[in-house]
Amino acid sequence: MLFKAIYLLPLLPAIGVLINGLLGKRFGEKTVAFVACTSVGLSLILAIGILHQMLIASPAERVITSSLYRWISDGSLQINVGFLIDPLAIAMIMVILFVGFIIHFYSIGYMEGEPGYRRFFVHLNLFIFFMLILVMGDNLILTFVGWEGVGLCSYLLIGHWYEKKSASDAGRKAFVVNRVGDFGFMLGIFLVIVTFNTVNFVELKTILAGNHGIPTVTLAIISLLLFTGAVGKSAQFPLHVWLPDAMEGPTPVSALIHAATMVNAGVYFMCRIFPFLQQSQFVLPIIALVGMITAVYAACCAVGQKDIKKVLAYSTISQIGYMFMAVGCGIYVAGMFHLVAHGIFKGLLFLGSGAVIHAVKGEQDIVNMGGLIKTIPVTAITFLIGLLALAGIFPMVGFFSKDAIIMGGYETYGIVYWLFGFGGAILTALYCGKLFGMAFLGESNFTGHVHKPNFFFKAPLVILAVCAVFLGILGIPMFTKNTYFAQFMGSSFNLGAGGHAAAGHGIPLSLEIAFTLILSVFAIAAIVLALFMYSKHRKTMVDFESRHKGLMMFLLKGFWIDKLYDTIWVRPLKWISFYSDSVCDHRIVDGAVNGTGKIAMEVGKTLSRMQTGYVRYYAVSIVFGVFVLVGITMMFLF
Amino acid sequence: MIEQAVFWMLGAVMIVGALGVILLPNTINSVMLLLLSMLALAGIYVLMGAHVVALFQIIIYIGAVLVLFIYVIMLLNLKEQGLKLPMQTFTYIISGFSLGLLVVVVWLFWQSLWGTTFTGGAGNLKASATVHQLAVDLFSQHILIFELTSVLLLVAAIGAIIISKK
Amino acid sequence: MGFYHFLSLGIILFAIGVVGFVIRNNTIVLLLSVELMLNSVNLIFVAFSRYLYGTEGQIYVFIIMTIAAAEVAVGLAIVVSIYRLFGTLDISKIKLLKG
Amino acid sequence: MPILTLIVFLPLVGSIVVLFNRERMWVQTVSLVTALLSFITTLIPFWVFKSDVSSFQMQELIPWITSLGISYHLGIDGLSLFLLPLTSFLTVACILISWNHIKIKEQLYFVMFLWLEVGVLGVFVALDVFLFYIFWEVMLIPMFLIILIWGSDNRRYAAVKFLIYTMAGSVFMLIAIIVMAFLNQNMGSGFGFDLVDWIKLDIPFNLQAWLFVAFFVAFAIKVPLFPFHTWLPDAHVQAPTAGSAILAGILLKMGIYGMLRFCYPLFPEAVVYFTPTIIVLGLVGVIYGAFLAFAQTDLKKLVAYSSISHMGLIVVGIFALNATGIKGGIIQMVNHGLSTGALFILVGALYERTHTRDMDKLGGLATRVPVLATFFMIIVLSSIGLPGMNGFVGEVLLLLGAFKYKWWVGGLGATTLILGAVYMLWMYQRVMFEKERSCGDLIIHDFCLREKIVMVPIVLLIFFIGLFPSFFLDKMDTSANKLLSYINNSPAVVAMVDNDKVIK
Repeated sequence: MLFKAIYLLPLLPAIGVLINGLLGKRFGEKTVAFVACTSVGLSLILAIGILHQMLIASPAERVITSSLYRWISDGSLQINVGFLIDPLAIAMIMVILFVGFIIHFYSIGYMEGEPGYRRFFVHLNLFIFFMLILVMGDNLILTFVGWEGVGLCSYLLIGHWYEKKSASDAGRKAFVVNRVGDFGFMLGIFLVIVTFNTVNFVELKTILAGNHGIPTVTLAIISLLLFTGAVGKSAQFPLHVWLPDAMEGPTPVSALIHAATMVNAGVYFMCRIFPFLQQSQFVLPIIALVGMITAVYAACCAVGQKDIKKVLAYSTISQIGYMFMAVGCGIYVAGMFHLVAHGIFKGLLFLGSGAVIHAVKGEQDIVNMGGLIKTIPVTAITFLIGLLALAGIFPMVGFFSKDAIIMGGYETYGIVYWLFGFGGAILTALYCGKLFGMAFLGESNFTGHVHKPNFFFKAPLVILAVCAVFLGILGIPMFTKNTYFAQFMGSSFNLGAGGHAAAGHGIPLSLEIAFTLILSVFAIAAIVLALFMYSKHRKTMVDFESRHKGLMMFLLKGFWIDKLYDTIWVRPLKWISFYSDSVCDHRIVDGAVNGTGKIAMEVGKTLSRMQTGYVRYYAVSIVFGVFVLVGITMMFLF
Repeated sequence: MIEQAVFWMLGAVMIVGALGVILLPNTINSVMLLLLSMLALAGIYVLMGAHVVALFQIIIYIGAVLVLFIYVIMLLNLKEQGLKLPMQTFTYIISGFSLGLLVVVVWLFWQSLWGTTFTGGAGNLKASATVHQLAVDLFSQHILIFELTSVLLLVAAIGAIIISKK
Repeated sequence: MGFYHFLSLGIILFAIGVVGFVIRNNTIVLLLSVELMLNSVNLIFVAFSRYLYGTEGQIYVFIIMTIAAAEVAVGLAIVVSIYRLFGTLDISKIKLLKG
Repeated sequence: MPILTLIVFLPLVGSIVVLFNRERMWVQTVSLVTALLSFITTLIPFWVFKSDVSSFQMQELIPWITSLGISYHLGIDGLSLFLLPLTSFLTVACILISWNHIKIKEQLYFVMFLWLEVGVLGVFVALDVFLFYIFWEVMLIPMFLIILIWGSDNRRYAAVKFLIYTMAGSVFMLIAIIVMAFLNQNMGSGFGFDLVDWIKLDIPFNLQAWLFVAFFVAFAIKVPLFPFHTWLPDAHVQAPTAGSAILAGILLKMGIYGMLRFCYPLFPEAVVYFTPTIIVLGLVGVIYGAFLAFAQTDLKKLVAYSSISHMGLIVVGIFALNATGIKGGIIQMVNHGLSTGALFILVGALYERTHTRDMDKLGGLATRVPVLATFFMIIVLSSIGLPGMNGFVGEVLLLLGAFKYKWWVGGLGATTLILGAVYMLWMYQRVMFEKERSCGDLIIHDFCLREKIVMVPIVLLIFFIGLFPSFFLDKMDTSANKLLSYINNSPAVVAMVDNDKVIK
């Protein structure tokens, strides 16, 4: 029975880490790559097996738990190292292992000849390990272990080329900003422990499904604190600043960590703790609002980007914003579906961009590309498929997933929500068109030999492109909340009798179809327009952009938010810290201490002046002392 | 009556001798006057019936201590030194203090003790401690101190040798 | 002629010793002054012994005499080495203890 | 068999054997063997210890100075159980890293380390307070000499500051100890110094407050708690590598140990009364220490200030007055000992190679010394409490304890998550990453075998505690609850709590 062996899922990559990390010094590049890929591959096979078994099981049996050992105990609180796999988890696991495996494979070619080859694969395997811990952990603390662990790997991998200051800065920034989120996460965990005295997801769900009598405010605070963690990890506004910088890492890392898996962990986690969200109603609008702001804001920024990877980075932020919009509406299934879809097509896009960068020898600025479709057609076509999926064009997977989110929210929050979704989608289509037009169409601005991609580049791109086209199947039947994906996932979001999310639709089908059509038409129009303008009339567009330098700069720098944080956080804190070192600690605290010493010294010096060295003087002092004593005696006697 | 006359005479000799000790410029004269003063003191001891102490006074102080002084003065071959009193006002103040102290102490004693009579243990009054009793007490009750002083003497002798060596 | 006469005599002697110790520069005279003070104390001890009918006073006098002898021995040894070291016995010129 | 006596005095015997021969090899080998044997003996209690017994175990009681009620009384509980092997373990590590690196008076150096071990082990097992005080002071002398003789340029200032600071605290404690002995007499048990007797005393609150402050100041200086911390950076910077490691690794723990061992059972009402103040001081220490660490350019100073920050958190945890915090405090003591000790060892290793501790001059070393960089990374991560490593377990329990006390205490304490990452990673970046700045032309060797032998066990322990903390937590459970029960069962405290409830 494969269900018994789920602990092997994370264990296999861990073994890969140990083999490569401890013994890998003598290995050649091929052996290292083989070990790394095999460990993930075996894990993937196991995961497919588990998925298969889960599919044939009845919905009620789709929850597998396995507790390994007691980890931390404190009084009646027990925290185990134990795993929980349900449809929610297996969906995420499949994304991680599938995309992860493909990216491992891709890295063999991409990282060839790099000095930190072994280090790269060790970190990559370690990342898969922690990611699986995050997803499979059956309690909050274990999830937090994975949560921090992936943060660490992200830090290490962004800073892979650590000799570049920008790279190591970016890694550190990612870690620290994530820690800000984790701060909230941690406090949320504490509040859960204090309130429930357990951190086990299954137990928490059971408690929340019943009559628990816990005030809604407590639940809301818990939800908000945990959401803070998710905001940090998933690069949502206002903690998104680390993700664009994280593009300093090697491209496979961007694809795996900063597009397909880790940054989505926030969404996954919100889905994991959905009972809290369900029961503290006013948190959901906050989540939706954050998602909406992020989706539109990041899409705007993406339009202004010049770096191919930064476009994709902002796009990722924006798409995760969509997922949070879904979570904020309580349609977790749609959020998870978009997560899966996004994992596929954004992975594809990043790998494609990697192939492009590789082809043009490290050039990342799309202004300096152009006409690449002629030289690297496979890359170009798969890239286009990815972009279409991203823009939500029928029949790509993105169409189904995004539509589900936008329509699902309309039902809950009305037209404003829909407008936000709509605006975001149009902007998405715009920058997709711009990106493709600038990089692949029109005249070539790149002077130099273009590298043809080899098998290690092409195979992953093609596989992912195929997935991006056909995975939409999961999203049918459309316009219902009973898609194939929802049928599979549904049981995960079943909170007792009342809370099931997959109820019928509240708005008429015709209205829904109309909205979808409007969205699709506008999106197609936008993408075509952008493609056309940026390929044929590229010069006009470039002139236009240079005339509006201020605006473009504003977009390019992400609304100057980085600068803002630098002014209101980083600088003051630095100032406080240097001030407290130079003044507070040295002058005041230590000054008091040394001052005491100095006073003693001064008193001693003064008194030592009485030490004249004349014996007579001392004798006189004795006499004087006797005199005083006698005087005192007299006072007491008479 | 004779006793009183003797007391006043000895007392006067003693005080004059002591003043001479501190005021005469020549050291050897000072020592000689101290000798005189101590002889007078021995006489006073006899007056008080402390014959043993008087004898010791003569043997130890005059026979040993003062001889030692004279010996050292001769050894160092000190030249005649004038009576150079230190001219610091401070010294005069302090001298005044000590004399004032003297007055105060005397006054205190007179104030506090005048009129009290020393009856001691009323049952076994003795005129004074006899030599026998002194010996018994010294070698029974105070034997430890006695022995310790002998050790002290030894240490002092060795110390003196070491200090003055070289 | 009573106890207080002896007592007063002892105190006067002590005061002369103190004054001598303070005003003189010659180290040997300082030692002599110390002897004076010790003697005055002895006198008072014996006086108490006499008027309290005890032997302790006299016993202490013996001990003080011994100590005085030891003190003089060591003191004079120091005087000798001071003279060797500084070539003078004038204590106003010797102030190694100055802080 | 008197195991505890054996544990405490084995290093002393070893130090005497060291004195037989001046040869460098002899001195080093004998010291190492002694330290290893001592380490093995400190593991014995793990087998003998019964984790469900709340009283002191393995007690040894021999009357010593009966006229003053002083006895030779040793014993351990779940609190001291872990500190013993930590001490002997770090001593082994320190002897190994000093191998062939001490240029002057190496015989004295190793003897001092062994004596230091005697003192510290004695502090951790003594149950007679007089005996405790003796060990407490005995341990000062070797540390003082280690800084004074083998330190760097400004060592005199640092050593004297260390000594005076600690002595100043100890004096207050001594007075309080004597008062306690008299109290013991007044309350009918005779003039005595036995902690077990003292615990039974019921001291009026006013007196408790004074005695508590006297004890607490001594311990707070050792910890060091916020306003008393300034000796620490100086001492650390000037001490030789092994001295810093042992100072941070063990000596600081004695402060926490003292608070739990004496303040808790003897003055429960005073503890409750002073808790808010102490917690605020601890929190200030956490945040202030982190800020100061951030401002440093000297590696050792940075680690020293990070110690202040971490120790502040431990104080917050143990004064949160719940078992979670106490257990977190105990386990974090071990963790901090391991990771900060290791940090100092690594900084020392870097200094040896580059002859500078100035972070503005280091940089880009990850390529030159990959193994060292890897170990450094692991230790840094352990220090900032990455899950799966030891620091996390301690931090979670401490913060949870603080959170249970008052939510905002937990909240402010948890800023250490962010601040720790900020200064530690920045430090790592400036040392290991980026371009090389000024050591480009130096020949820098990677870790040699001896250094690996030192670091590997530390790293293994870091992961062991991180992955299987129950092994430790179960053993300290009963003792932590026992400590807490002194507070909760104190009649006056119960009354105070009741009053609180009435007011609410």
